[in-house]
Parts: sequence; structure tokens; C-alpha cells
Amino acid sequence: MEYARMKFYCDEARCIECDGCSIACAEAHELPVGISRRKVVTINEGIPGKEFSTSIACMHCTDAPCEQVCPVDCFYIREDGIVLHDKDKCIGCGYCLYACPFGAPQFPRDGAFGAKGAMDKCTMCAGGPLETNSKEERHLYGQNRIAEGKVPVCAAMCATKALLVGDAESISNIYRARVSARGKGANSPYGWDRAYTK
Amino acid sequence: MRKFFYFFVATACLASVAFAADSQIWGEMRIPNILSYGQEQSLKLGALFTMLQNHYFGKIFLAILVLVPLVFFVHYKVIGPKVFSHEGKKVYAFDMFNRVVHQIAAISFIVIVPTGFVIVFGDFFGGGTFVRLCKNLHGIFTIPFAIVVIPMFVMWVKDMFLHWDDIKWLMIVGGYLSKVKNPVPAGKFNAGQKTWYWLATLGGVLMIVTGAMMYFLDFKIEMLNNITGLSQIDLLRVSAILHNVVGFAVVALFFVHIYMSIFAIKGAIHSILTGYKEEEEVKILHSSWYRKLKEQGKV
Amino acid sequence: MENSTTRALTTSIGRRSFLKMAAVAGAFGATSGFASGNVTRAATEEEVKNPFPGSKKVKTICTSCSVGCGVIAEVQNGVWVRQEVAQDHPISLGGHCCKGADMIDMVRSEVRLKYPMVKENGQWKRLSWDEALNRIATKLADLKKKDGPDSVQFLGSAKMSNEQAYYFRKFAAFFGTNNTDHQARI
Amino acid sequence: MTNSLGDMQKSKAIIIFGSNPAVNHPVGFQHLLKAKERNNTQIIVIDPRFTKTAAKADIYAQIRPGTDIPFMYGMLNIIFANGWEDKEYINARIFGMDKIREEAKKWTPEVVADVTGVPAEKLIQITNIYAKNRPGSLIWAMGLTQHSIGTSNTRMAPILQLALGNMGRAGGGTNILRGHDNVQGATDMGCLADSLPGYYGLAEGSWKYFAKQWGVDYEYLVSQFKDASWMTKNGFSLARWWAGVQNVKNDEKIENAGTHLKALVVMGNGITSVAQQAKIKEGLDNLDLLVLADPFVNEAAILTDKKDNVFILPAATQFETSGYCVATNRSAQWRYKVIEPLYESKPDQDIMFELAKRLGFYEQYTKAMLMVETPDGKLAMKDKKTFTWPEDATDEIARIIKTIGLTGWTAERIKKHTDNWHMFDEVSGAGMGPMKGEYYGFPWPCWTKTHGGSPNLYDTSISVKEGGMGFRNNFGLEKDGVNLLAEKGSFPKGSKIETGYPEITKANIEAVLGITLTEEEKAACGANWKVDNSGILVQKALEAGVCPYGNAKARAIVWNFPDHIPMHREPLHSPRTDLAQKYPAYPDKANHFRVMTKYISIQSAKDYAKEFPINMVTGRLVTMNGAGIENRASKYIAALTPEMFCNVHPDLALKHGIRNGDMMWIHSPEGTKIKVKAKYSLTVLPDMVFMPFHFAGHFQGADRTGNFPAGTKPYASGESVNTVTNYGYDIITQIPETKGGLCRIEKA
Repeated sequence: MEYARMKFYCDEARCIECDGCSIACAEAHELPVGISRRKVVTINEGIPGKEFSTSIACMHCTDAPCEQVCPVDCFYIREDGIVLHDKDKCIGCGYCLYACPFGAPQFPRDGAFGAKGAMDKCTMCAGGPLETNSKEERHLYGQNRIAEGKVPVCAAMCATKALLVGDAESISNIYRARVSARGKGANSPYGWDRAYTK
Repeated sequence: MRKFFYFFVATACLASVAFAADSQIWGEMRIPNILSYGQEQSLKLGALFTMLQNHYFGKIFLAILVLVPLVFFVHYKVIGPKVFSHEGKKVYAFDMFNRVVHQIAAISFIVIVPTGFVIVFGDFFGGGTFVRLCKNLHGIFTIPFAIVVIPMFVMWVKDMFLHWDDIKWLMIVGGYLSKVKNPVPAGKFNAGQKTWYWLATLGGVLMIVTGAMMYFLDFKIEMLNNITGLSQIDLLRVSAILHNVVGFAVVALFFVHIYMSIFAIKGAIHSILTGYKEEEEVKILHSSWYRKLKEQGKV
Repeated sequence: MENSTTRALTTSIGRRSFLKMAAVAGAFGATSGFASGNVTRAATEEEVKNPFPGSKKVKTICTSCSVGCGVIAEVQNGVWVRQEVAQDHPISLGGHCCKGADMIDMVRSEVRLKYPMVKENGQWKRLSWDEALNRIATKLADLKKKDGPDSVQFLGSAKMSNEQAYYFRKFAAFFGTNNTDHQARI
Repeated sequence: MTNSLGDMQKSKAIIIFGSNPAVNHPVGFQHLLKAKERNNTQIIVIDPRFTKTAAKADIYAQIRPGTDIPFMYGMLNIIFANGWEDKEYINARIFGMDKIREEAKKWTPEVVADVTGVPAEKLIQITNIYAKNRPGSLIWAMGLTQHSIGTSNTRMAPILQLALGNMGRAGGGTNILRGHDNVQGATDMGCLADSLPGYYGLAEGSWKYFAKQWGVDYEYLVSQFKDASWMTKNGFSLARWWAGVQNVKNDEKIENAGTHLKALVVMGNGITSVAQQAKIKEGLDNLDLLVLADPFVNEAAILTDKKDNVFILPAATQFETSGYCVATNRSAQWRYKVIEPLYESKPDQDIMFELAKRLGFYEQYTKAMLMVETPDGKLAMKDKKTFTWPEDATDEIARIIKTIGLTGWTAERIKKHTDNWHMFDEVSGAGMGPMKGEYYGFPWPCWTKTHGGSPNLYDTSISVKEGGMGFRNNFGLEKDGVNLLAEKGSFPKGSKIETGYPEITKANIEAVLGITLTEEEKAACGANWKVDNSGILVQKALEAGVCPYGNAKARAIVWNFPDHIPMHREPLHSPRTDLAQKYPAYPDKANHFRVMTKYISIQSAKDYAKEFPINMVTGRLVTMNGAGIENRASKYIAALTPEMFCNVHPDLALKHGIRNGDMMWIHSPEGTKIKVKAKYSLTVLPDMVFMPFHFAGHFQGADRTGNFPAGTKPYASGESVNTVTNYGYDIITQIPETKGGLCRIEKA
């Protein structure tokens, strides 16, 4: 059976840094303040023609670097390409952060001496390894909207539909359609090569 | 003086937590910090770290863990330990201060090295509580070492500079490849010990700094950022790579140090417990020092 | 799904990648809304069980700006448990900015004013609605009698519903003054 | 807004004046971005600041604050010179364009460049693109309105659109992006000092109409007022009420029925985001009674030093009650109640009803909810004793407000649309399936209970029944011998009358429509369509394809305003003293919303630019709206913008020794100051600073958040920029001039 590979993509020509996605995410998963699974950034602000904004979270890389470096092997990649991890296994060493090109892994500070707690990152609203849609899962990983048949909340609530989610091919098609409608060449999207390596 | 040092360490620890509140990694500065692999300003350290960690670090540590003891096992079986009389006269080698400092460092190492291995082979232990505990112990037991590393450096540094003897010592690998008890050219410390000293102190400091960077993530040392021109995330990546690479050497030499003190030279460990070395041992293994002591009439 | 199952699957598929959902066979049709229809998903009923059993969805409108985005509120036992996506709203198409995405948090904010209070001698004091309204009304009536209704200024709100805004204007008219205004002035 | 957000997807060019939809209306902005993809729409942004909207624009012009009129005259100059105007359209539908043409001749690109700071080439380029890509939509917001010449600005923009024939077209129109969620509705509801609900005006006739509709005697209403004369005079406005408070130091004469203000009752109004905070504080301090009803603590309670009689009442949020709200495109949506009011909070209407009971007018106040119109033009009581909130109030509004065509806005119909919002088209808002023939939310005018709403105002390409109409006949039939009605050939599609016509009255209906009414019909209908309870006048007009309000010309000349055509006048605090002399402000105006308001005496008092050389622009952040308290009380949003800041160009900041992140002082010509954090930004020019207006809680450097009752302090607080925004008010509406002020900066 062929599986789609679920991907995020943020269309820079549409992203306006409204932070809808990041707040939708924080609010949907009731994240602690300071943990930003998703973040919107603007580059070259105030420089005409060069300013663009983009929304970044875990890109669920095909060949996820985080998964490669984890000393306790707490990552797992679902058949549909969603990269998840087991917080009960995670030791909060931070290696995934060093490996990640997007700065997706987040570390809450808990415990003595400023130690890092278990890593937290975007789950593409697919929860974690605990029982689906259980209280425990929601507590540790947030909502499991994928299991409910719903779209990840960030992309669903994107104000300008800049943030796309779905299988890689469909996203490419949407993006291509937009670019050709705009009649301008595609910019090289941020991190595209890493997240979309086959 | 020492009090002041304690104070300094405590302040540094607290300050790092305070810095962390004003986080560079998580704050506005995130994008300049988290550089994508291909981005121009990036040193591609992320990819380098990923490659090294994915393919090499674990294997090298495993090799050290297996091969170094194996070599010693063969050495022990084939050449055997050096045995010196414990009945003869003794030479006072280490004063109380030396011993206390050494012991604190020793205890730290005894915890840090195995817990380090647990982290490296975290998947073998299945992650979770045990490995997390080890990770935290790894960090916490760095504190005593951090306290003694400078006194240790200062108290022995005068004996640790390179000497002609050291070259000779290295040529004959300290005489350990022969069963014969020929005097080996060495001062109070032989070339092996000197190597270990420099690695444990300078390398130790490097391990402490890189470790602290990784432990706190936001351990902001702006001077470092300015000198190196690296963003915080690249500094962290450098830290992770250095911590592992220096770790190989530290672990390997730590094993050597233990083998020497416990197995290769029977009873050598007593010298750091009591402060006294066997005269015969000194005569053979630290012949230059012995000659000097004799000239001074201390034996 | 249990950990043990996933672990068993892991070994058969490859050391580091395993699937959680896909292996669980079973019909499941509700994969709407994705960029693609052929999303890899099939799950048991147990998996898709509603995280908020018995909840109902209320259609309402965001209170932030004048675009008028649709909001779907999921309410369970009288508690607003989740903000859902109004994907088929003709203006917003499910979109929200950060304010709209956070409507639920605004309502349940911990720093809301929880009961009527009055400042007396520079100190805040809690009081009942009845007492508050009595004291306010008495004072307003006094002023109206003594200084005339124009000694009172009313400031209404663009955050009110139309009915409330209309009744606010009407209140001023019945009180006897045109000293009433709202944010459209600025 | 005359059109709708979705409709902008049909535009070929969109010009955005002093508005930042990417930040203020992010979800609405998606339609503009889609337009770019759909039509290759050219987006032109004219703003003093390189906003997020400008970042997405095709052309951006950095304009000096307060010089929009010269810019638009500059555009018209080029348009007229090249004959790009829509001559037929102007001839048939506009009154007084000749005067505009004359004035435009003065504004050559070079003159415009000097005044606005926009290079002549850029003006020509923009005009060229905008004139050649029609339909073009023109958007504005507070960047045009918040000036002492705000009214002129908002007249100038439609004139530009009229000249190009862009009004009353899909993809065209003047699209004003309103701020708050129901600011359109609350304005329609006449929550204003100069109007009754539905823009009925304060004339005696209006009061009599309302008295009748509310089921009370006119004399009863008069008895509530000081006397009948005060019913027809504007009240104090939100902008300047403080001038009327007792003991406030002010040399501006007030005329308030012989008394000062002694009590202030505020419901849901963040008065900490209004200009002249120092004066507002003085006003608050001197009140006898201050009542603040809000879901969060209104920061006015924190700002004031008043020690007694400050009541803060927990009002419910809009999710804890129900009712309808009107979006920026005039369409209504039902806001269903989500949960019961939390804690002890009460919905606003309950607070008003409780006060009305205690003040003794509850019966009269709520009576109209139980009244209905009968086909014979009379009013009757419903056969129930108690009203249902809000449905009965909704229907009361639909029954009474006819001027803007709210007749079709019954609770039932509005709910039907909200329930079925998936049945409407994103672009046109047109319904599909069971909703066919209706537009989402029945954008007003929605003439009857079967009308589907009017998607685009003044659109003659569709019939009145489908939402078409000409311009309104509101100012007579002729002026100085010139016909004010539309010329022959200009009429809504399917109209029986193929020329202009006056608004429909009982007296003229037979003549205008060429019909005869029966005696019963004559007896039933009111004097004109705006006060006709029988609905016959509107009914007959619609049957003839005629718009009840007439079919007239749009006025380029407004003879009842101080400037008959829009004229450029420099801001009261202008950085260009030379131009201030050339384009001086209005004479001071007495009794402007009950208080004397200064113009020229402020402008000519001194050379402000010497001491205060920096332009100050204020605006919104995407994370907040209005006074910001409800967003600052949300932990996630507060974390995004945790403190007040000032965007300053590094070149300017470094001249004053201010480093990024340093605290800095902003001083205003009024002698007030605020302490804010400097945030380097290239979005502002080096002679300009930008600050958001959502913060409060600090005042002139002092942290007043200690005044919050325990547990109610929001997660973020800061200085209110309106402490330093300059004095200045619009001549007609009294909107504060916060978008064209001066300041001086200093390192703190």
C-alpha cells in the first residue's frame, strides 16, 4: 500500500506574520507559555522587495535528522511521514535541537539546576504513542486531531491559507498552481530541500 | 581563596539559570540562531553533527569501551603487572591537599564516565527515567570536578611541563612492554601521567564548558559568541561535537589511568590514598625524580 | 494503541520507522479537509473516539475585528472545551489571526473581573450586584435631579451586539441626554 | 465599505490608503492575496510606514502623514490631464466634478512631491497603473480618518473613485475597513452623540418618530431631558468628554445644559486608547461617579487617582450572550451564545435593564420589544407579556430602522444565514441552493423581509430587488440650478423609470412611479419611506424596480461643510511650517460637540517642528485590538508582544544615543511624555517613530498596575501612546488627529 507523506509548507507570498498558526497551536494543545511548537518569523523586515514572513515548526523531514541523532531512540516516524517522539523515553539531552535545521524541538525547563525536561515539538496534531485521544495523550502531546480526521489546527486556522498541510504531492501542486497564477518564478522555499528530500 | 572560588562556581551556576530566562534560543532571535543546513551563514555544523552522531560517536565510544580494556587484558595476561615491594621504604609523594583534590575529581569521574556511557548508549537502556537520571547525575557530578579542576591544575602544573625524559619515556612506552624492571626515565610524573593531567585539566575545562552549554541550552557567554562569530545554535553544535571528541580521549585515558593504578602497577593506588609511594616503584618508574630526591637527601 | 503493539510493528518494518495508525485496519471515512483526499489513514472506532464525548458545536462569530470570521465552539457540559475550525465560513474559510484563534482563551482568562467591586477610600472592595446597581442608580438619579441629565456621560461599545448597542443608545435617550458615544468616534 | 472583502477578488487594482489590512484584518487580507493570484491585481500601498501590507504590495509609496488629499489631487491631476476619467459616468452621476477638476489643476506632480514627499515619478506610475486597471478598489482606514481633515480625506477618496467610474461596480468601491467587530453595527445603531439609531439625526421629527415606535409619548421623552432644545443638540463625544468634567483645567468653553459632567458610565469601551490621556486622567479624577462595565478591569480604573465611587462591574463577553453583529461589509451574522456567563458576570443588556428598573423607566424602555407593525401602518402589541432577548430586540430594530434598509434583518433570517454559512460563495457572497437569491448576512440595504441584501452599494448593473441602486437622494432636487438627480440613462437595471428620481414619499409616489394607490393604502402609509410602518412605499418602489431612497447624483461639492470641496490643510502640528502657512488649519470652532475646539490657534501658536522634529505615527499590532486589554489578558498573546515599544530607525536612534532595547522618552508638544522600549526597525523613516496604541497601565513613566484589584492584572502592560499623541480633532466628526503628530525623543 502506498502511503502519502504528510508535509507542511508555508507560502511566503501569502504569510503575513499574523501569528494565527502559533497561537492556534498553543491554544489547541494548551502548551505552557514559552513553548512555541510553531513560530512565525519575518526576515528583512522593512526592506522593500526582500521582506517575507514564514511559519516554522517541525517539518516532519523524510530523513529526520532528529531521529538520527537521538541517543535514546525516542523518535518514530509514522508511515504517513509524521515524525513523533516518546516523551517517556526522552531524556532532554538536546541533541535533536542541534540536529534540527528548523529549531523545532522545544525544551521546557523543569526540575533543579535549570535542567531541561522532555522535548516537546509539533506533532502535526497527531498526538503521541499513548492511547489515542486519551487524557494522558492530550496532557503530554496535545490534541490528536489526525485521529479525529481533522486537519492540523495551525494550517486549518491560517488566516491567508499560506500554511498548507497534506501529502507532499498535493502541496506541491497547490503551490505550483499559485506560483503560475502569480506569474512569477518560485523562490526557493525555506528549508524545502531538507524537509522534502525523498 | 578557595571560598572565593566556591562562590564563583555557585554564582556561575545560578547566573546560567537566570540567563536562561532571557532565552536566546526561544526568543525573537530564533531564526538567526537556528540556521538551516544550507543557509549561507551556517557553518553546516548541524549536518556535520548529525552525520557524526548518527554514524560515528556511538561506534567510537563502543570501540573504546571494548578495545581499551581488551588491550589491557592482553597486556595483563602476556606481560603482567609490575609488582614492587610494599615492605620497603616509602617516599612521601602527595600531601593532604593533593589527595583531597584528587579524590574529589576521582569520585566525579567515577560517576561522570559511566553515566556518560549510559547516555551514549541510551537506546540500549531504553531511555526514560534511568537514562534521564544518569543524564542529570552526569551534570550534577560535574560540579565537584569543576570546583577542583583549577586547584588541581595549579598544584601540579610545575611538574607537568615537557621534559627530555618524556620523549625517552614515550620511545619505550614507559617500559610497560617488557617484564624487566629497568629504571624508566621520568620525573615525578611520567609522560603518560602528564598527558592525562593536561587532558583532565584543560580537556576537563573544555568538557565542563561544552557540557554546561548543552545542559542549559542558553548558557549565554556573549564573549564566546563574539569571538567565534557563531550563533548560539552553532556554538551548541560545536559543543556537542567537542564534548564527544574530547570525551573519547578522556574516557580512553581514564581507563588507562585506572588500569595503571589498580592492575598494571600492583598497589599503586595506595600512593594517592596515603600519600606514600614505594621507594622501589619510584626508583624504577620515576628514575629521574628518584635521582633528584637522592641528591637532595630526601630518601 | 498500546506501546507493545507498536514495538512489535517496529521490528518488522525497520528499526526506526514504524507506523501507528496505518496498520490498524478498519474502515474510516472522515478524512475530510486535507489538501489531498488520499491521506494515509485508517483507524478503528476506538481510535477516532471523540475526545470530548457528548460535546456540541456552536457556531458563533469572532469578537476581534470587523472581518467577521466564523468560530465554532465545542461545548461539553456547559464548558467551552475547544475552539474548532469554521472551514466553510464564506468570509474567513476557517482562517483566524492570533486574536481569533485565541477567543477561547480570552473567555476563560484567569484575570477576568469576577465580581462587582467598588473603590472606597482608595481600596477595592467586593460587593453584590444588587448593592452595586442600587448605589449607581441612586447616584445617577440624584445627579439627574440636581444637575440635570446632561451631567452624565455614557460611553457604549463597538464590541456590543447590535441589540445591546441599540439599547445603549436608547438608555441614554430615556435618561435624557445626548451625551453618549462609542468607539466609532476614534 | 461599499463592497465586500470577497468582492475584492474581482478588482484589477487595489489602492490602500492609511490602512494595514495584513495586520488589522489578516483574515480579510487573504482575499486581496487571492486577487493577486486570480487577476494579477496590482496592490498599491500608500502609507508613512512600510507595513506588512506594503511588504505584499506591488508598489509602495512612503507618504508624509496628513498629506493624502494632495496625493489624491495629484492623481486626479494626471487622470484629468490624460482624459482617463470616466466622462459619461461623471456626467450622469456626479454633481460638482468641475470644481474638483479646477482644484486638481493646482496639484501638479511636482507640487505633490513637495508636499507629500512622494516622488513625482512614483505618483505618475501609481496613477497610471490605477487608472488603467479597472475596476479598482480603494481601501482606507484610520490612516485617512484620524486627522483634523479626516472628513475631507474620506470625501476625497470617493471622489477619486467616482472620477474613474469605480463606484457601484463589483471589484470597485470605497472599502473602509472598520476596526472593532461590531463598530459598523454600533454606528448603525446610533450609539453616537450626534445621531439616533439608523442615522435618523437629532431633529424633532426623528425624536417624534422614535417616540411613536418606542410606544411612548414624545412629551415623556422631552420630560426626561432638560428641555426639548437639548434633544436636538449633539452630546459630548468619546474624543472630548473630559473637557466637560467639573474642575478640569481647560480654557475651551463648554455648552452642556448649564452643568458639567459629573458621572461617567462606560460599557465595553477602552478609554485608555483615546487621545489626550493626561486630560482623560484629569477628567476621571474629577468625576463624582465612575462606572466601568467590562469583562476585564477597564484600565481607566487603574489610570485614575479617584478614591471613591469607582465601580467596576463584570460584564459578560459576547460569547456569553447572543445577538447579531455587523461585519465591515454591512452584513449581519448571528453570534450564538456559547456558554453561560462565567463567574458573576452579567450580559450588558441585563446591566442596562437593572439600572433602568432602578431609574424608573424599565417599562417604557423595553416596551417596543413587544410591538409589531400591522399592514395598515399601525403599531400593535404582540400577544405575549414578556420579551425574549435578543430576538425581540432584533425585530424591534428591523421594524424601526428603515433609513439604511434593515427591514429584512429579522432574527429568524439572520440566524438562517449563520446556520447555513456553508451555502454561500466566498467571492460574491451569493447564496447557493436553498439560499439562492440572497447574499450572506443580507448586507444592507435589505429593503424587505424577502429582499436578499445588497452586495455592492450604488451598483446600477443589477435590479433593486437583487441589490442594485443608484446614489441616494438626500439633499434636494437641485442646487444652484443644477440637477441633483441622476441624468437620463443612469438607473438601476430593470427600473420602470429610466432617469433620476427623488426619494419616495407619500406625496410623490403616485407621480414618480406612475401608479395610483388605493384609499386604504394611502391611509396606511407614512409620510415617506423612512417612517412608513406599512411598508407600502418600499413595496411599491421595489415592484417598479425603483430604489426607495431615490436615484440622485453623488456630491463632489458638499455645501454644508466648511470646505465645499476637500482642501488640503496641514496637520495642526506640522513638520513643515512653511506649508502650514500656505495650507492653514480651520478657524477654531465653538460648540463642537458641546466644547470649543481649537484649530488655527494651535497650529499658529509656535513653530513646533523646531522643538519636536519627529513625526509620530500610531497603529495596531496584529496581536491586539483596541485598548488591548482582552488580548493582554491572554497569556499566549501577551507572550508575543509582552511590552510597549517604539519602532525607531537605527539612524535616528543612534543620533540620540539610543541602542536597540534601550528605554527612551517620547515628549509631546503638550508637555506629556512616555517611557518606552526602543525597537530598531527599518519600516519607519529616520524622521519618524511608530508606536502601537494597545498598551495601558503605565502613565508618564510610572507603573500604575499596582492599582489592579488582586488577580485581575493582565499579563502585559505598558505606556499608552495616547498620552503623547497631539491635540487635534476633525472639524465634522471630532475624531482625534492621532496620525499626524510630532514628538521629540530622548534616551531614558
